[in-house]
Amino acid sequence: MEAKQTTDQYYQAEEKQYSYLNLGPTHPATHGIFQNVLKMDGEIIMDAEPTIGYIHRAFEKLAERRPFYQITPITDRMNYCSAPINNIGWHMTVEKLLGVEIPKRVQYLRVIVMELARITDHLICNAVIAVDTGALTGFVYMFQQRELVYEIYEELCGARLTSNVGRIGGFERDFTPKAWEKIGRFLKEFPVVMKEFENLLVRNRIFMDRSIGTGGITAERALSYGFTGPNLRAAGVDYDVRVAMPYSSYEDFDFIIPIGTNGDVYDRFMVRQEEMWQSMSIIKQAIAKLPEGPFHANVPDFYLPPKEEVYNNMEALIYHFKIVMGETDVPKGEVYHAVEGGNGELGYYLVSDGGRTPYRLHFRRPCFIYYQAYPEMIKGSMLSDAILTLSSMNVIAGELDS
Amino acid sequence: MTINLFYFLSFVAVFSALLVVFSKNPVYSVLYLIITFFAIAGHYVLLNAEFLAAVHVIVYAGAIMVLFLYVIMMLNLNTETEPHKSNLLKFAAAICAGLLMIVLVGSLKGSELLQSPVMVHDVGLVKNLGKVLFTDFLLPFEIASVLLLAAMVGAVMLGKSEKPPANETKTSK
Amino acid sequence: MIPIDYYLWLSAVLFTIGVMGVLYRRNAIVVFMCIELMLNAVNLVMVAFSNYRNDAAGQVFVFFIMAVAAAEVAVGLAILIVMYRNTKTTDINILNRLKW
Amino acid sequence: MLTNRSKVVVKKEMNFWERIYLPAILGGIVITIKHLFRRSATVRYPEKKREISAIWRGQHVLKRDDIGAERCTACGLCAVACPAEAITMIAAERKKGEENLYREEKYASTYEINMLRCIFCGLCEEACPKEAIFLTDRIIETDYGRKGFVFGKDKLVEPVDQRVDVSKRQTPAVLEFKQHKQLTHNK
Amino acid sequence: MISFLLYKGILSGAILALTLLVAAYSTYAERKIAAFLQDRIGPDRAGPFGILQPLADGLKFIMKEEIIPNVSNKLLFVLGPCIAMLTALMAGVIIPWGGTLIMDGVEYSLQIADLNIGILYVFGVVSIGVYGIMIGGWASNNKFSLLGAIRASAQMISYEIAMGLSIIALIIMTGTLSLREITLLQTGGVGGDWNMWNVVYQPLGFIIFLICAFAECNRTPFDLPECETELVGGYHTEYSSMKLGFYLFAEYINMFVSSAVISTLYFGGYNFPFMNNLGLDHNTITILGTVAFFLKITFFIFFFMWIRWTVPRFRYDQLMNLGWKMLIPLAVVNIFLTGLVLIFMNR
Repeated sequence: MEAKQTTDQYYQAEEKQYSYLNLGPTHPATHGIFQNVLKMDGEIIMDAEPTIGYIHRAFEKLAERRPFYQITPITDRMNYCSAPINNIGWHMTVEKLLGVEIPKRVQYLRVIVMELARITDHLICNAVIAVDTGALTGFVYMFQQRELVYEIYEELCGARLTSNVGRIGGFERDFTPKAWEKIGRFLKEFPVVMKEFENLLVRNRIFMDRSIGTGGITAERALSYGFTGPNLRAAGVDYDVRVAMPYSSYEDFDFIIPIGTNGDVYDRFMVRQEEMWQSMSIIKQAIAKLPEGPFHANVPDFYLPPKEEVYNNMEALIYHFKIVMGETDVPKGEVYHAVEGGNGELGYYLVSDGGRTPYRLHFRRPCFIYYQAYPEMIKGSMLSDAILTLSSMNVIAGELDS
Repeated sequence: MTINLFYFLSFVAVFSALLVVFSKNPVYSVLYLIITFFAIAGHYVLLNAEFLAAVHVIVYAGAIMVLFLYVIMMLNLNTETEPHKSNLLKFAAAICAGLLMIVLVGSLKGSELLQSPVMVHDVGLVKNLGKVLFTDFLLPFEIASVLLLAAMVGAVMLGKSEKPPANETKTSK
Repeated sequence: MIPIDYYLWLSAVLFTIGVMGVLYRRNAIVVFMCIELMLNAVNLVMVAFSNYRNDAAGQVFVFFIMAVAAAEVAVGLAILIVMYRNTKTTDINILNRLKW
Repeated sequence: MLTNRSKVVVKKEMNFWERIYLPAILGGIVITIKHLFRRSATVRYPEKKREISAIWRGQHVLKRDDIGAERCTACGLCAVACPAEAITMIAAERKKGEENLYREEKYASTYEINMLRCIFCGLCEEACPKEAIFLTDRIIETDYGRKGFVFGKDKLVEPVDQRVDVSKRQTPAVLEFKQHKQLTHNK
Repeated sequence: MISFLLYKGILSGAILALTLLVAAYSTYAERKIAAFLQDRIGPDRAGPFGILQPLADGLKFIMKEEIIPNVSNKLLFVLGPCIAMLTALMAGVIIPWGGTLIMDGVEYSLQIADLNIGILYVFGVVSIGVYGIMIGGWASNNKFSLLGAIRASAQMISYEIAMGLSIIALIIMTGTLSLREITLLQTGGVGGDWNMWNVVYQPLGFIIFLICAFAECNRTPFDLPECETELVGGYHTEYSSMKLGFYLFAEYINMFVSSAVISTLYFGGYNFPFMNNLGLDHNTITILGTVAFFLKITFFIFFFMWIRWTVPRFRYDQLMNLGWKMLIPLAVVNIFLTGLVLIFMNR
């Protein structure tokens, strides 16, 4: 009798030994809305159960109801830290479907915008790693620079975060002198701040102790999860879409692929840090090599005719109406186009049945893939590590749901 | 003045000691015990043992009771975890304690005749205490340090689990 | 000056309360605390006598008792944690079988 | 190794000075103290406003032409182009005697933009063939209720005496084109 | 007797008021310094340069809704911040805020109580301070709070030891526990009789003490009990209104008191260089000394904030490693070195 009671007690207590901690949906360290149910033994995490769906907005279904040009603002909202890459990636996908030839100048301008976006993305990620280790000041220094990039976006398209920059076939307008000036200013000021930020953290033992060996993942596991981008490179695999499958003339530029050794937080931090330097060098190369030419390709079926023509010319007005109504013909078929997004391979799988909207559109969102590996990466580590791992993977809530 | 202080401190000590025993929640027990310790530290001050009073507060209230509280929090004990005890046992406990009390009363009867032979009370000062400690009691002092070391090692050994390193128990002092 | 017998009575009462706690409670941690209470009652007498005779030996003894108490608590609580890990309880009645 | 362009950028060993914490911390506090004497980047908002770009996509405006007639002809292209489906309009026919109010024979009797739905993508501006709707560098005012965010014509159409200058966001070609007063569009 | 009580009462009241004032303005200073270090402006709306910000904050704390969670242990929930505040205020009693003032031939000391156990009293108070955090964190019945409380207790116990050991070397050197005597031994400093400040003789002890002071005050890099990115708010996650205010206040008072203790022990307290060579009268020197003392305290408070806005924080196990495997052995080595040097000096 007593023995039975004791065993019962034992099993009850076995359950009781672990406590469950709800990390999220709103927690200062989740940087977005997603939840983790952590099974904890004291401070040690025994298991984790990630939950997504808190900001489910049915992107893919929404996109299947919209003409191609209207899908661009939707892509903004995936990885909102580097929205221009999403936009331009989508444009390139449609151009691939249509088989449009893009002028060199447009390609170079796109490279500039995309690299700026990559810088902001990595900058946010690394600054947030700093915050999660407790050093707020570096974060503020870096965010001033992000402001400069956003001012460049503002000069290009009129918006800052959800940029909706560019159109199918090129840009909606040419870069203004003011935009060039702002880019120049950014390229001049940013390295100084980057150096400061690196001096604050990179060789600081407190930071190194916190990040080295935390949230590591081997190259094999990372590959089998489908990691791409900085997180895979941190694990030591030099896979970069810009080099592996060059798009938008990335083959013209000379840059290295930084890699880490065992994919821990420090590796990811350093890889992102180095990629920012590389991005800056790419931007400089692109500016130096920038050819003359138009700022958009010749795609009369998709690129709106100039306004003065529309106001005055019947032909142009008809085209205008046709494009806005989304009634231009597209070829049937399916394309997959991938760009190196801020966070990894951002893929667009587009199936077209020739109608005004995509028949099926799937976004390959890297964060969605990273987040699957999260429980494995934090098992057995401490709560502080878990938070650092999360921010170093740069899981953007907008990319989790589609 | 002093005698009133004595009565007050004694009342606090006894009252909270009773509450240590009778409160259901172990956390309350710990807190009442801390109050008891403060009262006893007050008594030490009354007895011209300031140094001991300070050490008492630091060691007992500052370290040992924090350790207790730490363990209770870590194990997450509360009122419900207190196992039920039959009334018979409680009754027996009260009887035993009462008997002990009677024995003590018997043995202490007549102690009021004791009077202090000296009027100077300066042994409580750090200097005097240190002299005695490091001359007459040097060997016990060293042995005590070895004991503490052994206790520390033992506690760390016990606290280390075979499972992935969980909560390390740190010794105080 | 407070007469020495007052302290004797006080510590007798505290000691008895400690003993009663040890007998009364089944939670090992509370039992531990009651033992601390008894030790303190003894300490009080020692300090009282030390002051009464103006002899430092009593206070030195209190030191040693404190050291021993600290060691005891450290080891005792470590044992308690190990015991809790295995039996998931701090009930001393589970402990009396000396195995788990 | 997939490419020959990769480079390991991580150095995880610490030397003695990095190991004892203090030099790095001292370096850090030197960096932060330098910022104590630097100009602050804050813009004191209500008194001072940040200069925002000429092509900023903010609150919409429905333009009038030179004589003050509304340019919108309720063709509905903006509503079609809107990815957020924020624009609602009801068309009406121009009566006699309203020529100085409405430029074309058809006009929007109701024109509403739900600013809570609007994502300020600027597609309506691009879609407009009549130079009628523009986004401006004004910022939407805050409000307590949802109703206040459905902007009707009272808030969207520019007042006759307070024209909103949108020439900054039009291309030079359009501005040049607008000089030709003989063209129907510019009459 | 009455005048003695009056003098002590006035002194206690003045020091209490001063402590609260300094703590209130520390919150302002923290925000301002953080802002300046980060190229921002900081609070500047309440009064000129935001000088009335502490008042506004206090008013806001009082006006806020008082929330006591239903599932919490209500008594302890309220008790926690009270203990934190109380223990924070208690340590000020022992600190010599200045020399003596002579008025009408009577000498008034600017210290509330000169206990012969001096520094031990400070330790006693500090060791009780952990209860405020532990009780508050436990009573909230929130897992984040509990984690914060557990972290706090382990951290504070561990660093108390290193702190005590670092002080022992100082006590071996000075041969007294009384803070006033320790201060008097440093009289003169540079110039005059060249009694250097203790920091010159005890640099290692000073660094250890400083690090432990950071840990005891729960300041970055040791702010694990309340680190907002991990534990939301740590032990004060569930607190609101003035109870939260008490916790925050207690932290700043602790910072003030530990700055005062550091200045007293290692930086000569109210002594300043050339103080006896200027030919000033006794009272002027005392007042100047108090000013110098407060300047030192201000510097250390600034230093606390400066560090906070620069470095990242430790992880729990690294913090324990630092405390137990680095600071305590270092402190013991320091004691040995001090002892050896003293033996050789006496020979």
